[in-house]
Amino acid sequence: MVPTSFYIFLAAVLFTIGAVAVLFRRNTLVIYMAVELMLNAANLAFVAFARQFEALDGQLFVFFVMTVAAAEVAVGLALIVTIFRTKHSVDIDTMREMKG
Amino acid sequence: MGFMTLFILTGAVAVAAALGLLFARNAVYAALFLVLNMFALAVLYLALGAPFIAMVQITVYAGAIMVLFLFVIMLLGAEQLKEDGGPIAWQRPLALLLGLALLGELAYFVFAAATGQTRLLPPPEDFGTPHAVGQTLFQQYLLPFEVTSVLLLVAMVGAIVLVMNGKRAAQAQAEPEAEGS
Amino acid sequence: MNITEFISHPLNLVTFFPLVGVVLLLLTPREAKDRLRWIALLTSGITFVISLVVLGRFQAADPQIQLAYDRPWFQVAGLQVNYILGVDGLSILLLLLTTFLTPIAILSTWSAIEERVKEFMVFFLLLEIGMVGVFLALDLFLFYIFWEFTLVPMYFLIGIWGGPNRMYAAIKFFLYTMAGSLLMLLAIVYMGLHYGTFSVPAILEQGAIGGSVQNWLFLAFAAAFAIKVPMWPLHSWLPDAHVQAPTAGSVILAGVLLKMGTYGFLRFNLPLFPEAAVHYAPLMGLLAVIGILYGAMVSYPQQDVKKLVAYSSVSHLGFVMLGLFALTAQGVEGAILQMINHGISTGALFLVVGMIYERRHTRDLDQFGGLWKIMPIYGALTLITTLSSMGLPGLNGFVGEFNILLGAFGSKALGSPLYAGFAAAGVIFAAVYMLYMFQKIFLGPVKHEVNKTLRDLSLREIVTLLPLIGLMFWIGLYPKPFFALMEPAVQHLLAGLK
Amino acid sequence: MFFDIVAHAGGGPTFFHLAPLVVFVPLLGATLNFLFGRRIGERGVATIAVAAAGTAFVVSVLQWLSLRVHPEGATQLVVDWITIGDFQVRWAQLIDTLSVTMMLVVSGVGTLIHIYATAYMHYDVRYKEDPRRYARFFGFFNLFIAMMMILVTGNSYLTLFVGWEGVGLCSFLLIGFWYEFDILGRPSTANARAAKKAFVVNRVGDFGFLLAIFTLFWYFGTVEFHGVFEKVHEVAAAHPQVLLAVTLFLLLGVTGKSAQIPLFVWLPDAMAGPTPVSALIHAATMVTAGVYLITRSAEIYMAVPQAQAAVALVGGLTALVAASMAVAQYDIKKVLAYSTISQLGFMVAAVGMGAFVAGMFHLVTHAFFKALLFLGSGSVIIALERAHHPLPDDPEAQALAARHGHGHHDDHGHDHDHGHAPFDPQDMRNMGGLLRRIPVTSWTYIIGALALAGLPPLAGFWSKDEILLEAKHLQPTVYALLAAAAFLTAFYVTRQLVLVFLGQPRSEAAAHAIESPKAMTGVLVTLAVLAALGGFMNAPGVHAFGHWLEHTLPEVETLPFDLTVAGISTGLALLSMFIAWSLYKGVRAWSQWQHDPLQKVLGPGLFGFLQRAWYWDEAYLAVFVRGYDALAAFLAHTVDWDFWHDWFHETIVAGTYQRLSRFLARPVDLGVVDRLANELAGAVKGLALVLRGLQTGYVRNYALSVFLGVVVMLGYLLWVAR
Repeated sequence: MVPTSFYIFLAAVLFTIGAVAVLFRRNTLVIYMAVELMLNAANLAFVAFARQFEALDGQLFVFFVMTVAAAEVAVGLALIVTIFRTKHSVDIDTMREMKG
Repeated sequence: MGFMTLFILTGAVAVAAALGLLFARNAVYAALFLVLNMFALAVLYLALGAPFIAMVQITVYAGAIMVLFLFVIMLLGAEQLKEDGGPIAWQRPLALLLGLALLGELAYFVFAAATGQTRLLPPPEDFGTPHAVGQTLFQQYLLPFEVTSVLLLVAMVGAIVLVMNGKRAAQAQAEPEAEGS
Repeated sequence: MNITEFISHPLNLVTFFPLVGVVLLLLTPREAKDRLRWIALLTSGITFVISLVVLGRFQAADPQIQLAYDRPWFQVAGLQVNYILGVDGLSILLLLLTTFLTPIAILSTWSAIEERVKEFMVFFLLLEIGMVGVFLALDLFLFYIFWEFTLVPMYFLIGIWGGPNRMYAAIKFFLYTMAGSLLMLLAIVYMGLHYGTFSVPAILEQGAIGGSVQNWLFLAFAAAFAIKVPMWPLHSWLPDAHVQAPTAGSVILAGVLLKMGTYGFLRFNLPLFPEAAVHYAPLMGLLAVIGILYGAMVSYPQQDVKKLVAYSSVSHLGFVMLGLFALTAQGVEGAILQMINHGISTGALFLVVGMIYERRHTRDLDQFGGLWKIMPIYGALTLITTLSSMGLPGLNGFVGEFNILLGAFGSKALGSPLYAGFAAAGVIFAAVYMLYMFQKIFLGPVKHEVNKTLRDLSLREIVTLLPLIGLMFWIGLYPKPFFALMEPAVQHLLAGLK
Repeated sequence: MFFDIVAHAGGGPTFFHLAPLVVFVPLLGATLNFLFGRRIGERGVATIAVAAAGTAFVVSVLQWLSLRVHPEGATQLVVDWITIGDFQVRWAQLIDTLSVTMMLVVSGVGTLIHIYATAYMHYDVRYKEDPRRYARFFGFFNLFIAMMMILVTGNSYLTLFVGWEGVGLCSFLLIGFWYEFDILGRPSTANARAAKKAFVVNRVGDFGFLLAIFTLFWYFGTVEFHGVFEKVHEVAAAHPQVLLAVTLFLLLGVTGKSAQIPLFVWLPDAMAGPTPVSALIHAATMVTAGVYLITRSAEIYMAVPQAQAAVALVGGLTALVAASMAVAQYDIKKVLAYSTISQLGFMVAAVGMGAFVAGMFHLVTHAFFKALLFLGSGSVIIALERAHHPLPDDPEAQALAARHGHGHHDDHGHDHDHGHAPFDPQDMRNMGGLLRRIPVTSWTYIIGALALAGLPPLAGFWSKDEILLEAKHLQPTVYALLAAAAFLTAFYVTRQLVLVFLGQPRSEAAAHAIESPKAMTGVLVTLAVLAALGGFMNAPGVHAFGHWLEHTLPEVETLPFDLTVAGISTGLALLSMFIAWSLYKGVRAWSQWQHDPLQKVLGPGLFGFLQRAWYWDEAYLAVFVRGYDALAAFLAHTVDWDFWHDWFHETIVAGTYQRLSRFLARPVDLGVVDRLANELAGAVKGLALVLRGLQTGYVRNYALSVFLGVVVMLGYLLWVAR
């Protein structure tokens, strides 16, 4: 059998790649996808721990994470579409209204 | 083929797909890499005794959500954005460095710091089956489940409102121009 | 704390149900005034229904705390604070009074409040949560939180929707009540340190603190409650608050908030400090009797109707205090009933005053006269309310006042029938000022041309008043069910004092 | 629960279980008239009201019939009212010979007055120009019957008190029935103030009553009549002063309700109510409640001789004082009002002495002849009013006016009167010679008046004689007072008869007075018969009334008929009538008013003193009313507002706080705290300029910083957990 730590490490690798992708890419849509990747990594950890402790709660958390992710994607993509209408771009670096 | 082999193979696919997401020039490719990654994870879920989650992963995540991504990418024609560092190219090496640091920390945590590592035992008979998950979901987690439905509803309404408002704003911008011409 | 279990308990539900209305109100656009009003009305109406469910599950024969909900809440400096709600014969009627008066008060704002309806209703429902919480809380700390919480919405109700001098009145109301509460807070902290818990049932099991400390604690609690009641001579915030508050605010202020003071005496001062209560009974009785006579006399020369009714509250609540510190079954039960009666009668009086104010925009007695002829329904309903307030047999006020006086007359704690004797003279004075008010507004010829075209009550206004009038008759003619609800609890309380 | 029978009298059917109807049927009538009275018309209103009162009478008669078979009576539970600890009050009806006597009087005379009022109020509401108030009047009237029935049937002091206050309320409402006028129909608050006065003065009496109830409960353990009476001797032995207190407290209540010294002042003003109200409430029934109360409490009073003496003395004094006031009145109803006070004094004196049968007997006969007199005076008033000012829908009066050529009255109506002194149809100076114009009213009135004067064999003679007889044996002082009062009674009665009915008309209206309709005169004739013959029910040798009450009252001893007493009182009455006749016979020839002959005899000072009721009202006004007003105003404005609210609050509480805070603000705050704060602000500003550079606006920069935070924190945690 595969030890849990392997799964956790795999999750950690995927999470890190996702995080780095968020910082690397300029395309807002890709950044979103990277966030999804991070969520997936977390899900993997959940499922692995659920398996280890033989508690279904971990799996249910994954279920809820997916639901929340779905909601987030719906709103997030709508936001991107709206922003695209005014900026005509999905480049995240064009959005810098927060400059102090 | 033992579980370990399966793990190594699918894990490699997952990491490769993730890296593909990181480096793909075209956003469509990135999305497809992500789908691949999710399939790989679904296999791992199966191996971990979570068939229900695995199916949901494929249908909802890889299916519904990613299709939505692809749809928006194509709608906006955003697949060919120039991917250089842009105005803040200086943060790329920094990001890589931090990523490696995090990975190091996590590896240390997983393999060195955390104690009580156990080899996994075969799970109980009905572990993770849709039946068992349903039992737990509709008894212990009934209220959060119902709250989720509200969340989805709000998200749906929010998405529609956002898109519609944007449309109206765009029209408002367009109209004076039309009059002027 | 499991949320499902939490809200499925009727006492939690009745306390926090108005939050549902608050959320709905916040989601409703501020322009949809009627929708806002309906939401508030329905929410408070459902809360009333829930309180009836509580009544249905209440066992009248049991003198103990019932339907208790007791959970550890948090710890402060090693002291356990519990979240305890419970109801017994002392509080059940006040709970019902609160949930009953709130929808009526909301109904009275239908045409009176046009500005910032949304905020008004939100504050009103929040106020209901606080008031219900005060009557149900059985942990000193929790009680204190609810007690202070009621101040905030009321402060805004007076300060935003009040009369011309509203800020002065609101701040005065706030500061006076706050000043008293601080003494109470000190006493609560002392008791927490002494007993290691704030839970009232647990404290009662351990027995009272002996010696002069008990007297000091009694006085500290009494300070907070006496200001709220208000007992003479701490009443000078009351006329300001009443005169400046909007009608619905006055109804709730007189109907429920003042009862929080008398309820405090009943719930905490009597059982927690029994020796001190007996020791101070003559003093409290004396202040109560002075309050009865003074309030009745002072309300007579007032020109402003609201002020007149406000001072009459000082007199009526003097009766309640006299009954409580008579420490006899008749006195205490009469006092509890009189709390309800005062809520009904004075609430109705403020509604009545509000109705005429809405039409004429004045409360000066000289501006009226002969209105019975022009507004016969209004005249008849006001007459019944007035008679109820001055304690005419067959209406509610009499049953309460009679039992209080009866109880005070033979009270061993007071030690002399003179208290009841002087207080009974208040019955004469009550007739003087009440009939004077009625005569000035309704009798005599119509002096002012503007008054000739006033329209009689609308259906909504009649519906607002009718439940109160119905209760006046019910309590006046058949008070037995009301006494049955409180009798075991009061006997239990008095047994603890002996 | 309701209506169930507590005590069955043994054997044979009884009607005791119907007793609650005497309360509930009039209550129903009142409710119907309040709710629907405006829609069903005068005839409908009158039918409901009379039927309700009539039903009460029928039920009362049934009780009487039942009692003849079962004289021990019964107790009917209506509702369990208040139970607290050992204090229990059930509202139950006590049916015995005493209460049924009162029930018969109230409902019997009440029904007659209801019938009379259906016609009287028809005119009254039209003269006051508000016909819609007809229904309200009968609503109040029925309510009064219900309340009075609660009073007389109550089985405890508390239930009696409920009715006691209830009739007080009805009295208030009916005195103030024309609340926008004064007694002459001019816009004023006078009637409203009279109503308030009645209520407040009665409340003073009720205060005494309440204290009596409290004392009874704490020393007897109950407030029910039988329970109290059983323990009278026990308590009398243990606490004699308690019984004295109870009886004197009750006496205070009695002086309020039955208009005795010192609280009688409300009754003359109560004449502001319509005349049927004066007849029913302020003559026949409500004001006799005090007499009933003392009779009911006979057991207690018998145990306290001092209290008996006090009651008798109050009654005797009131009888004399009020009679002296009556001789100088000009208002036809005021004469009767003072006469009522005086006669109530007779009754109170009688029951005070322990002559309960005599007192109750006088109560009954007085109800007959005083109701008759009031109704007669109402008939006179309406007769004059109709002649003075014919209504458009009054064909009889219109025809008469046309014949005598003064129909011009109906062009200017009441408004014209407001200019100069209005015509007062109640002023006896405007009357005279009415005997020929309105014979039925006049003759019935004369019968009632002679009964009041105490001429044999009319009802008043028998009852008054019995009181005087008892007084002579029991309390000689009171006997002297009462005899003097009887002398004055005959005097003012004669004076009134001469002024109203004999001689020449002294006004246009009196010359053309119109006899009242049959509904009114029929009632007058019925009452005249009762006033003439009613006395025989307890005439010497018959004593049916005494035997009847024997079943309820503790000791009923009948003194044998004493010819000397009867002879003296009859002689006194005749003498007094002769004096009055010789004084006033000159008036007969007058066609215009001149000075009162009595004024010439007594002098204007004494006459005015009597006419102003011994300046009693003025004294109360100066001492109590003004005093209370001044004290209340002082407390309200000076003490409470200026001192306590403004000065104490603003200067002491708020002012001290402000001074304190100002001290803290200037030297402490500006010097130390403020400087510190300023320097801190400068430092923050500099830092902000540096930090501002970090805000590039690039989202990814922010994400990077978050990421940095995660890495650092995770590293720290791992370092710590090492």
